[in-house]
Amino acid sequence: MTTDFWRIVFGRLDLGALDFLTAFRDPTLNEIILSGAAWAVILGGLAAVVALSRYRLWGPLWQNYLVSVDHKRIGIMYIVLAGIMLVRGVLEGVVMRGQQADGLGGGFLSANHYAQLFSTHGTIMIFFMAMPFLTGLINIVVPLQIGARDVSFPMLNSASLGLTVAGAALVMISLVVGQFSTGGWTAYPPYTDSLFQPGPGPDYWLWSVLLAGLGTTITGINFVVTILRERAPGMTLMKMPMFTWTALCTAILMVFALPPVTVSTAMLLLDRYAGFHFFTNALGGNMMNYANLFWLFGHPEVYILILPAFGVYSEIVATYSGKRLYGYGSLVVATMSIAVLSFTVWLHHFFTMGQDADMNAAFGIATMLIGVPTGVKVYDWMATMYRGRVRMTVPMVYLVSFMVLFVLGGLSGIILANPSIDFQVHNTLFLVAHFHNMLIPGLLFGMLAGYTYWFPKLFGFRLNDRWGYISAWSWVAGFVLVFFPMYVVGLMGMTRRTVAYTNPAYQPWMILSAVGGVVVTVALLSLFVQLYVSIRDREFTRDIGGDPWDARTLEWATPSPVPAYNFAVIPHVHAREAFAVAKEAGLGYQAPPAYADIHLPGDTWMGVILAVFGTAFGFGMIWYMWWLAALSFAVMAVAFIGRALRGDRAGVVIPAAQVAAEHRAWLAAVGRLAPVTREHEQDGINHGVAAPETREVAA
Amino acid sequence: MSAPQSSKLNAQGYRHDLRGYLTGFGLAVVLTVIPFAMVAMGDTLDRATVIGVVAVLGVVQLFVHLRYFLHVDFSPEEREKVYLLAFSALLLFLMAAGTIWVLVNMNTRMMGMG
Amino acid sequence: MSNARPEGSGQRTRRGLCSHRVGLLSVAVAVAVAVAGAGAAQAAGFLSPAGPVAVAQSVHFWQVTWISMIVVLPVLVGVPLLAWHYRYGNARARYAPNWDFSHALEWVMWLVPAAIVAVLGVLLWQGTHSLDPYRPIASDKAPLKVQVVGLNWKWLFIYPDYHIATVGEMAFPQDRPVQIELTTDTVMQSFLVPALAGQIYAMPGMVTKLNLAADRVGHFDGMNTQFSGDGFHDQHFTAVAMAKDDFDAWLKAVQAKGVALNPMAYARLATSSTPAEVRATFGNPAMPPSVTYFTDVPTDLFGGIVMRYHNGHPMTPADQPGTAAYNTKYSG
Amino acid sequence: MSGTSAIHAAPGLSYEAGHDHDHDAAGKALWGFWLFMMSDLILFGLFFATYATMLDPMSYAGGPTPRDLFELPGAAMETAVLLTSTLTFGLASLAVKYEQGRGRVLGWLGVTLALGLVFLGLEVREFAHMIAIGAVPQRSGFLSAFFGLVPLHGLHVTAGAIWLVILMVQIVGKGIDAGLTSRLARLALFWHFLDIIWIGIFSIVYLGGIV
Repeated sequence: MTTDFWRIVFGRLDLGALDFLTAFRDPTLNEIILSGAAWAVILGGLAAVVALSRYRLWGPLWQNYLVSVDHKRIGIMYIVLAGIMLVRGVLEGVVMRGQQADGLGGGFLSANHYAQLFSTHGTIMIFFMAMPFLTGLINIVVPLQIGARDVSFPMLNSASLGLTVAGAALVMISLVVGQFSTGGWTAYPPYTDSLFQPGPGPDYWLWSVLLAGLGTTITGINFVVTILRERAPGMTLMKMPMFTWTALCTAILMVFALPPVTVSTAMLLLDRYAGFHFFTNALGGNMMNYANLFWLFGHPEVYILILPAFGVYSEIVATYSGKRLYGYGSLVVATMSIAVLSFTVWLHHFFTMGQDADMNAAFGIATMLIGVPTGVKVYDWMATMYRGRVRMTVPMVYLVSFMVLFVLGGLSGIILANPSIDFQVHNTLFLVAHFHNMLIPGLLFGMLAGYTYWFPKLFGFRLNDRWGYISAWSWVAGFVLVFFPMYVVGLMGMTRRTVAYTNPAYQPWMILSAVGGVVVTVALLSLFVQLYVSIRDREFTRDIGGDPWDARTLEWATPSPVPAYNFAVIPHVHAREAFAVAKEAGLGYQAPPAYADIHLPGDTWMGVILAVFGTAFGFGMIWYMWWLAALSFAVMAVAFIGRALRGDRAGVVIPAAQVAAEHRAWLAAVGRLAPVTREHEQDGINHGVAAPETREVAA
Repeated sequence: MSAPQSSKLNAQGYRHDLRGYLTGFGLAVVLTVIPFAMVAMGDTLDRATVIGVVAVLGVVQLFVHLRYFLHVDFSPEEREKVYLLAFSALLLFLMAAGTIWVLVNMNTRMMGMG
Repeated sequence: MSNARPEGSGQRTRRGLCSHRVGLLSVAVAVAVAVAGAGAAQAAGFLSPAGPVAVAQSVHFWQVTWISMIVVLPVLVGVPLLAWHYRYGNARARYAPNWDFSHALEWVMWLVPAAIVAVLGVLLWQGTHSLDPYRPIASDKAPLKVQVVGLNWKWLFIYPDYHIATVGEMAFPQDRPVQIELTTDTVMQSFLVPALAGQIYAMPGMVTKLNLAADRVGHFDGMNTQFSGDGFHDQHFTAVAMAKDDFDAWLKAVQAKGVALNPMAYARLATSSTPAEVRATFGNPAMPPSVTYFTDVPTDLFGGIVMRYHNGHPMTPADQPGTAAYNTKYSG
Repeated sequence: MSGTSAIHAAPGLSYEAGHDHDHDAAGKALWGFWLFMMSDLILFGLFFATYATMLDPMSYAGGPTPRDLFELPGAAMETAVLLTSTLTFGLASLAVKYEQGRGRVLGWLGVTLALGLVFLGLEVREFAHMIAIGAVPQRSGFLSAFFGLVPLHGLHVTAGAIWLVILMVQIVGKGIDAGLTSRLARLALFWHFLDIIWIGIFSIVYLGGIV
């Protein structure tokens, strides 16, 4: 009787699932790492709660962030999430490097623990680091670049964040309660079927990805409409900044590429929970369809990740070369072709499944075709530097390293696009090196460059350059050390996902790779030191004028930090790189003829509700606590229906007089500041007003 | 969605719009009844022909619905929507036809034994 | 912290130079790794091929690499040069802030990569067709048939014409094509012998094919590359290419030393175990380490394993090799 | 965007007096909804494609085939009901557009809701019959694909019906204002869209299965 009761309350959850306790019984290094991670999550969470209470920050956090619909605040929350997950993902990567350095015939991790590590590492880095980072950056930058007050659907923006947080929360909870999937970030059945993995691991993966995927779909819809409908008057599509173009293409990809993964996860869930036979071994299931559906999503996903970084690079290369972006039209066409072509190559992720040569060749050639527009982009950035005045600032370090490393990744990509060669290096560390080579320089460097570039716009001071350089070069050096050896052992035939190996020839390379892991850790730490030092020294790097880099697009025509309403008066746009053109004409800082009241959308609880009850819903489903799942689902449904019945909440009105006062005060401050040449860009006298320096100079 | 100018125009507009819906409905009924009837006739018709007709009429009916119920046309205001539909149709084709192509190919190549 | 922080001109260059040295260092490391790596990779894997398929693959690999250099090298060389020559403050560099388009450059940027892709596309098309794993290898000798079954965590090699099977070792005569059919009796796996040919997936209820051959005698590492659980890293075997006479002797040795692979033995073999554990369970001192020989293999063993997934009955955990329930039931 | 030549003469950017231009909220919402439907269309497309690849003996796994399961009268009935409901929703939209009064709008919406519920009833009856004769989704890959696709459409219709009820409650309570007109326009889109999906279902699943 009582056991039945507890079974209903706790589902299949029992004390055995709390494996952070096992280290006390079985203190091996493997268990200590496993439990240590769980304790880090528990204690980290507690520390955050204590700190927030101690400094009485719950109120401001709630008011200014959690219920806010301000796109900048939502963007910051996305990036904070990405930062937390980046720490976990990098540390997991470093532990894996350590294991393989020691993996000749053994090592210190159990096979199961290692499998969990590569599964969570991939899932986290793709879905909960990269996606939130780029979504956050798009959130922050796009409305500013197009001269909008906010996104088209502010409430849905908050809802997207809530769903993403719920997915991330489930992955974090899996460290403490039960275990994560061991099926990799792709979760191929039948390995992940209930037959082989009856435990909660694959369910953690499925619900995290499903929730985050729904959030991403909504984000995509939101930004397509925002970019197509909220642009300032005069900003035609062909006057949009490149970052906005890439954001548009990424948003379109989000709308169309997420459904396949929603379908594949939904089908796998039906297989696991209801005994369906979509992908099972027997009774007519077809696991090949899972690979097909997953990569129908997975390949466009790569471009969802990489296009915004391309956008960042396009912005910074023009700004730090003091020059117009070369080949705007070319870049737009290249971006769009990449977006469409990305839907035609998914089969190259499973060339080795047994389909015929015609099909493999067709998809192989389609894959190589993507190299053409991608190459054009790199050449366009080089042409932008040509006859420019290049300042090797921190974002430029990322850009230059990216260009060099990315073409090497592209080379390995062309190699992999050949089915006959892919047969040899598929599933080896060569492949692992390849996609890290695309994603670390191609995504992470771009995001970090964007973070450095736009940081002053949000917070009103620049990031410390010294620690920025240390971090950037450590990322570059660490990346090279970690992943170049993987190309080598991959060609030698070392498979991915192997906890140990017997071939002694692999070990020196794996040790080199582990050294790289240490350098990457330094890079990660330097980012946090940089943040600390920058906050400490913020008075020296104060950005008052709002234009610390002599930049070119609309977002730099605003004060730093940007007010909640973004623009005092929405500008009319008459040119590409409108702010640069206006500055050249001496019209960078104009007083508008009149000010008007500004309407801003009201707060919403939707994000918080979805984050909390989405997590609870997923947790209930994973542990078969049906009551919890049903209750949480009901709460979310009621929240949506309630909002539909009640209509939109009243927004906030900022009176014209207040806007005028703030804007005039800023214009006056800009007038008082001494314009700074690029010579002193990184010095204490740069307070965000740039001296005009764009006269043509012959050699 | 501006309010109609006068009740006379209003009545005219209403009749025009109503005719649109009824035309769409009529066409949809015809386009539904024909394939059902052909299938109902059973073995008297060639199977491939019936499948072809069902497919073609299904696509025609899709356009009827888009035109008369979803009011999609080629006017300038609707151009964006047409682009969206065309793009979606392209991706739908790539994914759905691609899935069938890939899996049929693989299924046949996984069968061969001996 | 003092308020007097070092500010002023000259900062950029000092700071820049100091930390950019790290960048140069990482470039040096990269080059060193690339050179050493190219050497090391040549010594193992498919870049030191031992059969016609792998030879063609390694040739193709280098062709693609060198042809791609036409588009890669300009970036590797050009980016550092541009960043250096057009650095801020270089009085000798021209500055054209409003130059943003050139028709000639545009043609080069699009057409050169497109032409390279066209050339590579032709190579790709030919390579993909000639190296289709299903395509038999041309030879005047009749191919040796081997049926491969993936199990947790070993490959079972069935020689249907000889009614023998092995675990941990796949032997075959050199210069004679080997025609392989693959399936698994657990989760999805992928079969690879880098020195001989590329990999192909093996899936339950399905049959895939792979053709390979060896030009020389030797021992080559073979493996599963698709993660399949805790013992995945032990799922290796040795592919042994032998002279014809040696192979005949090997066949006799297996017949003589092997144990019978009856249904009971197969059920036990299919439980989760590594090649070494299989040897410990079934083997005898006459067999090489980590290698097990089986005889009296039923003719329809392979077909039966495949068809078990098509008999219209649900697969219970206790009947499905690779599950915990199956291991409990059959490993006693 | 009414740009005049005077504005274009200004370099880069300029500010006009009192022009915080008001964007069309209903239009944006409708656009967003179109995007959502296209995303949903891909979702359905992949369920359709999966279903199509499951139409072979391997996926029947010795269980019932489409010919054993589907019959024309049931499918015809469901089609007739759903098709009629799309017309009645159109009439409701017209009643809103031409301001024919709350009663008429509610009337047509009520008829649409009733038809939607009849459709769901017919579908549930069909599924119950299939389950009763052992054609459960756990029987074969083909049946899994069927029960993935057709009930997914049914779930959409259910969601549409719930939404319809909510809007009817709002009409009764608050009357028909701009916000409600916009929401009705989106629901109309959704309802017509579901009918288009149904064309695919009756053509591919039922007619394709029986022929």
